[in-house]
Amino acid sequence: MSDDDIRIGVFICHCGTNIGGVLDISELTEYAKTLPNVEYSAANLYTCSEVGLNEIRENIKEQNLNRVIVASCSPRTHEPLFRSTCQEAGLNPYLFEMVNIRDQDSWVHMKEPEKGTEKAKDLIRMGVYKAALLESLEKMQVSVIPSAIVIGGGIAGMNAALTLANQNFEVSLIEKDSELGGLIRRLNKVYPTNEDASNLLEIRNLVENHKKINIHKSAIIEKIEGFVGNYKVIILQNKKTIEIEAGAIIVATGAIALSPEGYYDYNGKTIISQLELEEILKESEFSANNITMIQCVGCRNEERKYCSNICCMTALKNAILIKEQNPAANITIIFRDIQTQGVTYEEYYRKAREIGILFIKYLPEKPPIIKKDHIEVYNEFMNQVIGVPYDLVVLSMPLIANEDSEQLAKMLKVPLEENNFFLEAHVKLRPVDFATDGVFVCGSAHWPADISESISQSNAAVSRASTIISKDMLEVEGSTAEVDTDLCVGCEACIKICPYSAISKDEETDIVVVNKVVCKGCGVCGASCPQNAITIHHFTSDQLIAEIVTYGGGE
Amino acid sequence: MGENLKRVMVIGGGIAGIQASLDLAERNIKVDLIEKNACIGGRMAQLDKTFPTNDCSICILAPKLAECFRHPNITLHILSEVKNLSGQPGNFKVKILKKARYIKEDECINCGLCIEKCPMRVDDEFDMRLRKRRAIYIDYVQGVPSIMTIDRENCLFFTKNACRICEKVCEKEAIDFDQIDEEIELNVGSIIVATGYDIFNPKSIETLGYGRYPNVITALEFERLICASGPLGGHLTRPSDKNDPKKLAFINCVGSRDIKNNPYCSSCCCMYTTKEAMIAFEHDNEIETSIFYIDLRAAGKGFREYIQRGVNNYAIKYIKGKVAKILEDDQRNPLIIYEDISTSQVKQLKFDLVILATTMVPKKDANELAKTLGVKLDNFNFFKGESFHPQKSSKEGIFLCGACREPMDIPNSVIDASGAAAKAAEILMRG
Amino acid sequence: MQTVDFEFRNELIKEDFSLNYCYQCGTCSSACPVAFITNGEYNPRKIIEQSLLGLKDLLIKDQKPNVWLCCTCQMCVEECPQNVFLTEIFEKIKNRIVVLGEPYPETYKVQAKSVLENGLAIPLTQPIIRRRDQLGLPKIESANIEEITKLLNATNFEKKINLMGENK
Amino acid sequence: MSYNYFLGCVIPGRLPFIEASARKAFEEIGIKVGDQAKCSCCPDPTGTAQLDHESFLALGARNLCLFEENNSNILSLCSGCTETLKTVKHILDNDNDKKKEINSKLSAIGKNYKGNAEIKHFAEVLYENIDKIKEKVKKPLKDLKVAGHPGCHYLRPSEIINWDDPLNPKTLDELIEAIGADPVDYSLKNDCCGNPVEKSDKDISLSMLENKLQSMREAGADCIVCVCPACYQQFDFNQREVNKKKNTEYNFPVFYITELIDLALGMDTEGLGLNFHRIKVNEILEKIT
Repeated sequence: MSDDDIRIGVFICHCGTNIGGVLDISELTEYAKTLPNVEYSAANLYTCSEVGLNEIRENIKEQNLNRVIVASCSPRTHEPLFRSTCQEAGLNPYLFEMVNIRDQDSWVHMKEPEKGTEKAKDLIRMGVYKAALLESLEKMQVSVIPSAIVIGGGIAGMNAALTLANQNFEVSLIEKDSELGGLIRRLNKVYPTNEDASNLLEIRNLVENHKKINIHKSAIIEKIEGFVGNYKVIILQNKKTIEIEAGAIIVATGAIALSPEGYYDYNGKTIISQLELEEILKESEFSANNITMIQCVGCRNEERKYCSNICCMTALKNAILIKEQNPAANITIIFRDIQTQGVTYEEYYRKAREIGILFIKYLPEKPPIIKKDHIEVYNEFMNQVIGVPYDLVVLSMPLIANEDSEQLAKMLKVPLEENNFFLEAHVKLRPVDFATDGVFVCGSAHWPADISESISQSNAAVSRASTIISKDMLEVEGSTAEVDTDLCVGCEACIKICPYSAISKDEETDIVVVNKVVCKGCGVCGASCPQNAITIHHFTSDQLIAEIVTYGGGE
Repeated sequence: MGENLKRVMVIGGGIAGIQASLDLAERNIKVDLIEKNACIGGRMAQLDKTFPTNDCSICILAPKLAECFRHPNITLHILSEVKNLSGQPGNFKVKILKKARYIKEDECINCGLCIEKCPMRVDDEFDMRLRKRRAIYIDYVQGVPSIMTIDRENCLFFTKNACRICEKVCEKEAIDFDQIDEEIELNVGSIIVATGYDIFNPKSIETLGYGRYPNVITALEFERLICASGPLGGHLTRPSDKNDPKKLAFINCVGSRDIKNNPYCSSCCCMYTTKEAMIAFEHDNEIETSIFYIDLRAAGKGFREYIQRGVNNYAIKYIKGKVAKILEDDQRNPLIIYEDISTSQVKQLKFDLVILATTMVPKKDANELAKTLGVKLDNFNFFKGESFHPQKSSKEGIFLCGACREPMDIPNSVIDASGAAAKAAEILMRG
Repeated sequence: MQTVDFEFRNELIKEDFSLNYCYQCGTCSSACPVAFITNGEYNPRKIIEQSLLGLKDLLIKDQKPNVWLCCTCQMCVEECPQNVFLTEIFEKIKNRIVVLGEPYPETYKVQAKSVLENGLAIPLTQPIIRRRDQLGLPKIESANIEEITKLLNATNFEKKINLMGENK
Repeated sequence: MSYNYFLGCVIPGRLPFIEASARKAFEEIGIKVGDQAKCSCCPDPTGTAQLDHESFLALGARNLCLFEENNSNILSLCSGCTETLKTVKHILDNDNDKKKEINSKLSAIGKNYKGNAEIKHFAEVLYENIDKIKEKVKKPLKDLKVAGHPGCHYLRPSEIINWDDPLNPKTLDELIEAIGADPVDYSLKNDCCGNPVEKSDKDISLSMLENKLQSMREAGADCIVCVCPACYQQFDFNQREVNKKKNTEYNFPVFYITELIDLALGMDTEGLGLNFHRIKVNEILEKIT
């Protein structure tokens, strides 16, 4: 295609005042018109609104545009929308280029709008030079295995497996323990209904007897391969290696309770953990009369900054159960903030007060001190130290990430957050998705969750997984890496660095091959190749150099 | 029994309804999305930013709106309400009342000429009545579908048989005063309720002065005031004198955790007041904020760290102590009388602007819809879900998600929505 | 250091069950005009917290904060989001202070004495009777004092209120 | 059933001119109210009640019995008495054990509480007859800016008083309007006058009063109107004390609402006993005539 045939349209977004309130949009619009190959340039109040999108579609046709640039916000959120808009107007979606003049410009240069406008000119110019070199790319089609793998046989995993199976999908449920049930097996009763935890385990029979569910107990995951629609999980079960294939994976590995050892003179007798209290209440006689619970032990501190979400309700539950059994019991909960969001839980907190549970607020800088027969605590409500007699102290320990979550995350190529809980694709709008397609998360593996939350999330993960495994074929990213077989020397640098395991070596030719379905086009292989043998489509060296050169003032 | 219909009706086009619809549509199940207003988007479209990432709300919502609008498996029923339900799970018959828009949907190109010429000024509900819109209007700039609507209650043609100026200026001849309300019948296998929530009106708590003191506003009003596309164009000023406020106070639990109003916790206020204080600070680094609270509820992922960031980087002071009384000085500055429980001192503090974190309350028509659908509400008029399967309503084949069943934030609404979609799909796979 | 006295706490709860519902939000102190004037030295929330903790010495002996400063305006009760009947709880605490023989303000005794002696908090004096005549007001037939004495003996009033005790 | 007056202690024993104005007002409006003999102290909800709840119930119940025996309802001229009598009735009517217990005490004097007599605050009855008052107004109190002080026991606890809005009262201001005067809106309208605290700390009591007065002045009030003798005393007697202690110059004339009604209904100032007010009312009288 010669230069004369390239017709670029530049659409500049005000994003309300997000951009328009800082940068001089009309100046930018006029400037864009002066750039080579730009046939059309216009500003929109919101390019992403239907009005803006229509304008793109119409001008592709009317102006016969064959490259489109939108200078606006982040491709992370908006590139798919603009690409499909181009496609609707008959343009290959990869002939679209996005320039971020908001997150990287108007937002950071709010106080220096003139410099911001100059920077936007640079960014737009770079986009225009790159756009001239863009190529049409085709998205790949891959077939999908219509089944799912659920990792973890706790309440979240069991519910996920059952819900999938009820929708006629084949499910493999992988549990490392010798039986299903997870943490619930250790619980006495469950809030907010205060029914026996065993009621919640009834689902176990349904799962174990469902003909669509394949259960692998005492199974260790050895390896995970493949990609969206075509995953392969290799497990070790009874010393046998088993390969399971599925179109999607749901991670439901749960969390564990932090050990109370070393906190507050824990002794396992007069000072125990909340989980141990559960077990006592479940299995043996309970005799203590003055019971004091301490919340947020080992969390909401420097070491572990987070709130573990479920401990307040758990403490309230056990306090209520003990008090109902023995109205003469004196129960004190020493807390920091009572976390009982919503309708039912706040009602539950009120009920705990109604039956006479005593609440004392403490400050992290003045934590309670356990003495021989009483606890000394600085009571924030009284602004002074108060003694609380006890014969049993119960420590509320947080849920923490599973030890093996790091390993699993590596195998799945998904990230963890700082506390080693799994990190979702987007906190707000993709809460059970991973950035890696076809892998989903639910329950306490994601964040400490109670039963009702775990079930809700597991239903959600099922819904998200179903959007994949209900399809026969999937489209995957077209912007991928390509190896120049003449230049590759088979050094394997790229194989080692690829975060998606998308590259392998052809044993016959001794040079590397990219699996285009797995490749995300991230580009690390290209950057690491000593031979410059790898081209990343849509981010070719020519395209990037053109951007750099024009930024530096060259032609 | 015949095969169940592979079709779901979703009631409510907020983020929950949108997510449920998209999930179902993506797996090739047909969706009828019923929206009462002229545009989908719901409450999330009204928000400026969202916690804890401080993403611009409409920016992350807009792609979903567009996706919903363009998806071949989703049929949008705008200005529509459910009037009747019969049949059984797997095969429900629903009667929908679709109100006339008085606009030819295929003709309107949202050029805005009609808005310019329309002489009627009406309180803009989307902007919390903080500015006026016209009688022909679009809910908000990015609204989907992005076409006009004529508001029958206020249009001069309908009220006084006059005007019709929009008809004259519309180059596309898209105005159609002859349109009439229609009744549509749908046939669906299962139903998802995602009707969202209303906001508690703090006027009834007289001692806080809302409605009497101009510089006492609600949190959702604040979202509009500080939003770039809101009535102030994003430059926050206070209502009484248009000065830049420097000292802000947020009062949490207004109308919630309160036996006299709503006993429940509204779930999101601790977080959104923090967010609003952060945004205010980002707009003007001289702003200092006090947030008055009972318990700081921040149990979600990254929420505690968010609060800490507020303290460290955004000049936010959290004061444990609920405010019962606000007075006003002769400069119209709100005076807050409060107890700082950490010292037990009772003080009076002057602020430039006070923001009330008003609780989420059930939709006022929840009762009517529950009756139509034959599902139960809880004591407060939220749709009642099962304890451990909260997306399941009291009636088979009807599912719940989002704040229509309990106050919740956006991620939980999205989880709920996907969860409800899974359950709604499960029904269709049977039979 | 003060220690939680569960027994005393339970006694107070038994007297007024609404005490249980308090979650220490501070609305009462924000609504209280006396707390405002005293910068929180008189502090209804704190008295409730002391009651919840059963801190008998602080409540009954030290009387810190001074529960006798409650102006009985009931603003706290009207504003309380948990329907705690603070004014009634304070009344019960004051009753307890009195019956336990701890000091309380003299003025209350003066009024109580007058009720015991006249059946009235303010007895009719001669100048007032003259003034009533002037204004054309009818004569007042007051309560029979023997009857009042009998009734107050039945409730053991005089003994309970410890008129001879030390004043606060 | 008709009403008999419950006069209480303060009005007949210290402020008889209030009683006079009330009797005149009710007569003029055409509401017949009889007299009730042998009443004792209500007793004081801020006094005896705080010392011994049982004696409070017993004395209160005895007073209620007197009206029951006469087949008459109660019209109280004092907010404190109203609260006491309503509270006693509320407790005894809702708690059978308490009722039995108190009746066993009452048996010592041959009485038995049944719960037949209803209690009304006099302003409640005036408000019920507000249209009659409006009709009878001869000299509307034009341009008189009145700071209405509803006071606490007139409104609260709302569960027992069960009358006007406890946090945003309207009835007193409407009565003020009914006689042609102008009720001013002041920020501390709903606050306590401070009277009950005088028993334990005079300084605090005066500070509370000062805050009220300041708020009234800021709102531009000419005078204060009360519906309770305790509040009346606090305003009329203690304004000077505030001035002495705090170096201020408050001089608001203080009226009982019945006095202003009498004036608006065209009664002669003679015979109302306005001369017994500590803060002189002459300027106001000039203003309204």
